Amino acid sequence: MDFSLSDEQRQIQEATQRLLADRYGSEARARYAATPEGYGREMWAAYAEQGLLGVPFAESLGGLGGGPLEVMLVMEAFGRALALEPYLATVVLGGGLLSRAGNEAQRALLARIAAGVLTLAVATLEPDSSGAPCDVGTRARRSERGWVIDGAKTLVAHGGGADRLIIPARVGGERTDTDGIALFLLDAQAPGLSRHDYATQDGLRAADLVLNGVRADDADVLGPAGAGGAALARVIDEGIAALCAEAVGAMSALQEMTLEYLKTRQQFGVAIGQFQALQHRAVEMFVVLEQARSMALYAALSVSDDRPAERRRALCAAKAHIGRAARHIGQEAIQLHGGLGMTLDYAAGRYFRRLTMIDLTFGSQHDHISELAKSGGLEQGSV
Amino acid sequence: MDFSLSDEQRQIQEATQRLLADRYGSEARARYAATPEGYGREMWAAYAEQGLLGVPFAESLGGLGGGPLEVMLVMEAFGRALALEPYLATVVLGGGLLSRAGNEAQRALLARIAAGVLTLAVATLEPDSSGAPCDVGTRARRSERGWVIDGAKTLVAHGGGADRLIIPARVGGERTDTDGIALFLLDAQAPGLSRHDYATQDGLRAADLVLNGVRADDADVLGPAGAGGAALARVIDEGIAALCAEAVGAMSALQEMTLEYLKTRQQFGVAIGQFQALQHRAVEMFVVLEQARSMALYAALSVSDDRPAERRRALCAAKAHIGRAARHIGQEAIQLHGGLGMTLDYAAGRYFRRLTMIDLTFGSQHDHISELAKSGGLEQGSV
Amino acid sequence: MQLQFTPAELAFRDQVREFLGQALPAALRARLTDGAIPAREEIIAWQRALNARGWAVPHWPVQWGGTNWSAIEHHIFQDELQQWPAPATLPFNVDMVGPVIAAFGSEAQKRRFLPRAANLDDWWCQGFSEPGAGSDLASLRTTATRLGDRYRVRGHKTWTTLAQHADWIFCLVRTDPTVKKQQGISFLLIDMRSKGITLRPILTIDGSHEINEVLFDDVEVPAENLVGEEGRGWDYAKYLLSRERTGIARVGSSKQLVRRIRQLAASTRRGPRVVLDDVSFRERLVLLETELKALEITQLRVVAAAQRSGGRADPLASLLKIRGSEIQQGLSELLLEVGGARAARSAPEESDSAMQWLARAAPRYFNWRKLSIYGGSNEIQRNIIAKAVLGL
Amino acid sequence: MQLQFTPAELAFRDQVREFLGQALPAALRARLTDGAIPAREEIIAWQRALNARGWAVPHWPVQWGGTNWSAIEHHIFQDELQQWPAPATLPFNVDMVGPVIAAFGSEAQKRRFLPRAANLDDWWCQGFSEPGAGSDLASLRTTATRLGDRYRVRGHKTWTTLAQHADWIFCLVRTDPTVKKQQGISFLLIDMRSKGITLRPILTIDGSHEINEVLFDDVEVPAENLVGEEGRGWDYAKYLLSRERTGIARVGSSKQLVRRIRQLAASTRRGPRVVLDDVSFRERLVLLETELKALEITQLRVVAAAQRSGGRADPLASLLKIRGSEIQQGLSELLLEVGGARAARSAPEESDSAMQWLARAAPRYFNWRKLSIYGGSNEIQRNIIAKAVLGL
Repeated sequence: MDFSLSDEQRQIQEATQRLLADRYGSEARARYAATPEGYGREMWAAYAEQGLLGVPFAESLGGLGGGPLEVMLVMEAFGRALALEPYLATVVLGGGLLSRAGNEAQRALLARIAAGVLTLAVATLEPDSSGAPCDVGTRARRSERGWVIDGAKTLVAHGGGADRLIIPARVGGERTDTDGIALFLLDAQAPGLSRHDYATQDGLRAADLVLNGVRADDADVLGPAGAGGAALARVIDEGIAALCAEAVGAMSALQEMTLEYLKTRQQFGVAIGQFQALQHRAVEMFVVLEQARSMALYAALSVSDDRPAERRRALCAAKAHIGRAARHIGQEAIQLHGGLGMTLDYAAGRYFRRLTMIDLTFGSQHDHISELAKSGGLEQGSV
Repeated sequence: MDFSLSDEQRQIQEATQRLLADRYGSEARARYAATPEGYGREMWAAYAEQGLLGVPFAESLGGLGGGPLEVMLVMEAFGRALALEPYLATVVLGGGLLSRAGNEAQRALLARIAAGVLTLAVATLEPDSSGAPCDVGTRARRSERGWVIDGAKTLVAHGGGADRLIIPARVGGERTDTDGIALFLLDAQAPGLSRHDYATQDGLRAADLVLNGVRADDADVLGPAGAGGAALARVIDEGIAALCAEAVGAMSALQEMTLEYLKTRQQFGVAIGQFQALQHRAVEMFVVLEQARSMALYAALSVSDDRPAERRRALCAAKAHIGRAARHIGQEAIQLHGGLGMTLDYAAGRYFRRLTMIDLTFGSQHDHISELAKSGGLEQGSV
Repeated sequence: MQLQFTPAELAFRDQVREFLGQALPAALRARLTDGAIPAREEIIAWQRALNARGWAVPHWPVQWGGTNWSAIEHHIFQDELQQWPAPATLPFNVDMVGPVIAAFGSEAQKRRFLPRAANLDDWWCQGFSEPGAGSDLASLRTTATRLGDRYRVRGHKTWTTLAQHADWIFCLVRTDPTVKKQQGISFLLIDMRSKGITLRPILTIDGSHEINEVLFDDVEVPAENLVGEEGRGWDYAKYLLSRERTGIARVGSSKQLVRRIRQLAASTRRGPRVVLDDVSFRERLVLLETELKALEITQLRVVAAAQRSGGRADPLASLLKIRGSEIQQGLSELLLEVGGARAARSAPEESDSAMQWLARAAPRYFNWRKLSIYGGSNEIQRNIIAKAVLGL
Repeated sequence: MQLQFTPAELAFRDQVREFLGQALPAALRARLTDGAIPAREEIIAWQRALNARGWAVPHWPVQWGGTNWSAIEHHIFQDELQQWPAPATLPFNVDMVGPVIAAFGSEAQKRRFLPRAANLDDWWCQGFSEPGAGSDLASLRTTATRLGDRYRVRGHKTWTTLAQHADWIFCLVRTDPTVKKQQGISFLLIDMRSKGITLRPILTIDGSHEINEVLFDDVEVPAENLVGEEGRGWDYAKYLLSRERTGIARVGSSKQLVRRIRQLAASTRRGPRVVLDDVSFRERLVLLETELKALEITQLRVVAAAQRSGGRADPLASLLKIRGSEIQQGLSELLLEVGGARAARSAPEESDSAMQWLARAAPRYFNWRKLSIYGGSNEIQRNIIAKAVLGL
């Protein structure tokens, strides 16, 4: 057991932190957010240059050969900076599906992701779906020349600007079955595919998709048609681990900002951090943060578990815990900042909004507690 | 709408408070607790003398003609003093069943209760029952000369010392049906009835009962056999309202004791009540107490509602709320007292233990939240 | 002791409901139900409708439009408006400056300002908070220097709610810099069109424009706009703040929101089920309901005590503020949970009005964090209870 | 970075388990599982069994019985003992007085006391707290006056855990009344059979006898029983308190209790169903489990950091104490809930051992309130973090 970083891990962490510290001030961020794609194109190029876009890909495919821990380090730094770029969508989810389910030709695309010339988005949610990874209602049926896809997707992160889209569609089985899901890799300009792009409540970009008789070839399917559910579930778990790390980065920044405010803001003639009631609340924020940090580690270290049920239980526990922590730290940060915390121009609110949305993504704290309770909890051995 | 007490209500309140203040110091209480019946016989006589044992009974039957509000005033004073006497068992539950379900001859017993010469206990719980009022598994079957009762009851408050016992038994219907319950008024010495008496975790007395072919006449049944469920459910709701009031009394005493401790206990050279973190926790205790006081009022004012479903929803809400408040105030009182709060000789622990047991009686906070959630909540109107 | 309303009180309640049904546009009611913020014109129209009915300023002196209602009637009126829901009357006019002018203003001020305030011909805003003096009003630094028949005002107010709509602002200003803290503060009425006033919007974290900074750069104010005596502004402010608490628990609003959440949760699909099928969601909702029911009774106790005491400020008002804000915030979280991941979708252009609640769920959750901050933060309320009630 | 144990660590864990299976009586294990408190003889027998295996005092210097384990091995050992569950080794001997004597005692003291402490030939107790000086040790008033080769001790210690079993007590005493606060305090070893010592039991709210008052009425103590230097007792106490935190989170115990609660909830009927069928109960249990899992990782982080830093005190230890006690208290509430109304039944005479857990559920809940009070209350721990970690 060892919690220290390897030299290579430290390099990835420092490269990401340095890039973001240098080039992600709040003005720069506002400029990136205002672009049509909603993020910094030049940042994306810089990540590519540093090798960050290939962190989890095999070295033979142009990547760094890293795993969930390396992704954790990148995402934590992203969370600290509230970075807008589609790392989760393109590298973690899109790249993850190409890696796990793609054939050789499809996996060759990873090099283009790593080079920063291809962005992906994965459509994990539908207007009426439960949020369970394999709750897919979009249907693909066989036609003489391949497949025809009909359905709708919603809140596809960066779905408006991505070059290609990965669309899970059902080719068999009942609505929530793991079996019967095909993963289609489609060009964003495919006929019959319409996209409605918008900013989400945290200022990131997402899109609603409508697929109306979209045609696809067999070559557009990742892996055997109908066998995509397991990869999808696994990659969503990897997405959860990445989100947990992002949340920890954002919570760290917010906690530090709040502590600084307590030390500098004067009221009734003293720094408000002198008031013991506020001190104890600052301590609770710190305890919650450190516990969340542990849980993000647990998520990163558990997501490699090849046993789907064990892996899922660990990720449920982590996501539930992090969502709760994010809620607590977000609310307390705003409260302890008083009026200032309520203002749009001050950074605390941006962290608060992003943390709120992280809680709601891939299942909220309540969804995951409910799922974990149904699956019997973490401690299952007999006495 | 009016929250002020009538003159008669004030008299009842003052009479109870005065009696208890004069004669219920902690030494006296310890002496009462150590008697075989576990309470103060002379206190019981004094209550009778003051008319308190007839508070809710009709004046024509030797009572004061009061209602749930008057019972609330008595029980709140009992809670403050941690009084041990079987007021709930004899007057509220036993007397309540005689009043609501008894025939004229049976109701005549109320005068004996009011005079302090008859004590009752009502067996509301069975070893495997769910805690729902009508979950009754004890069976009574017809014999040539009346009824034969077989079954077991547990945690019958004051069941060991009571002169007579009221035993709900099933004469028809399924296990949790309201219909099919007969209420038997039995002599505590009835052949075939065995009692095992013990102190409960809060120092009060209860008993387990085993009924092994106990014989009863038709004249021993309160009301028509099989029709006792509604009265039982109603009287348990009245018991809940009474317990809510007792809890408020106990919480008031505990909150005052804690506040006093904060003002007098010195640490690091000042009274610990000067520490803002403790101040804010004392404020939360106060807020919880005042909210609980409101809820006990709500319980007392709702228990007269003749619509069973509405009444039950209100009582569920009240019991859940009070149980939660009792847990909070109990725990905080011990914590804020530090080591002293952990000692058996100090009164705080006695209040804490009694409050814990009140939460568990007639359904815990969780049981009632669950029941209220199933029944659709309090606010059910359309927008 | 009885909790039921009397027949007369019930009849009054029905009167209020009847009026609401007639006077408030159904479309506005539906939008408010979904969390929309009423427009300036809608607030004005509604207050004028109330004023025409004689109900805009019920707790003012009868001479100036008051109704002489009992405390219970005031409570019923507030509760019905909140439950409907209807827009609130403008608190700056109705609960703040009006009562202060009525109590401490000159006859000329009363005649000039009160009828216009009641009819919302003048929109008032409140100039108390300053940068660096949020909950610590006594340390304020805006100065008003007397120059003959005028004051010259310099300073910087902030968190000024809806100042962008305002015609007038009532301010606490320091008229005597030589005495310290609460002394030397006066209560001044300032025309927002005066030369030297600059308004800067402050957007809140939900992106809405509710609050502002107001800068005073040598603004000249006629001395006749001083309320009461110089140096007694702090007393008037305390009087105002002690009256501001009426209805602050917003129990009626929360009751309405509980019903709305239950309705939405019963119709919002989450895969094969609806949100309300989730046991844990239902239990969290009823847990808040029991707290709300307790708060409703607590509020009635305060109202009844006020009835008996003739309206003196009750330290329990701080309790109402604390629990009221916590309950509202808790409900805004439950509403967000009904929306779930889909609440991330911002949709200002959304034409489907049936989904407005969803587009408003996250902004409302964000915005309502203010409820425990503004108007004396919950920490300040706890300090007040610790001192005034518990004697710590 | 990796969270998995190495093969060597796993082999060590299996060794510990094998030993537990052989050395600890199954009946005692079952009773501990149900919350029973082990008897004096059982604690002694168990510590001697561990000592015979060389595992009674693993973190002492090797010369005095230490094992030279890695921090991870220490952690595995503690965790396995707690999960089994086995009785803890006596903390006063193993974690407190032993390390202090080993670090600061004379060679004669080491030879005289350490082997007997390791083998529990001497049972030690701790004389720090005094009436009026609970968490505020610096204000203590027990005095030790030097008279030639002896000290005369007068004073009053309290909250002295298990002093009724003790042969010796280690005390903080004031040897120099002229200097103030932390200075002038010394660390003294006192034979409990000395003339002038009176023991008074203090029963705790669950009715059990764990703590005591110890009164010193001119007790004569040989000067050779002074540890280290006069006036440096405060430093030794801090050294001791910083080491006391090992395993304080009691993660292993809580994991065992989670499993036990799940098992009991699955078999305890509540009408037609079992307790575990209740969704809300299950969710509250897994919520605590996720907090416990986080705490386990946090503890491992602290352990790993200690491994690297060579065992310096970590301010995160206060975090472990806070969350560890909260989780244990939360679990004791869930266990009480499994019992429900039937947990009110006190049954010391209960012969049915299968129901011992039920009879112990309420007393355990009552007793465990101490976890956030003793050993530096959680409020004190928060003060420590505020100061030492956050710099407030």
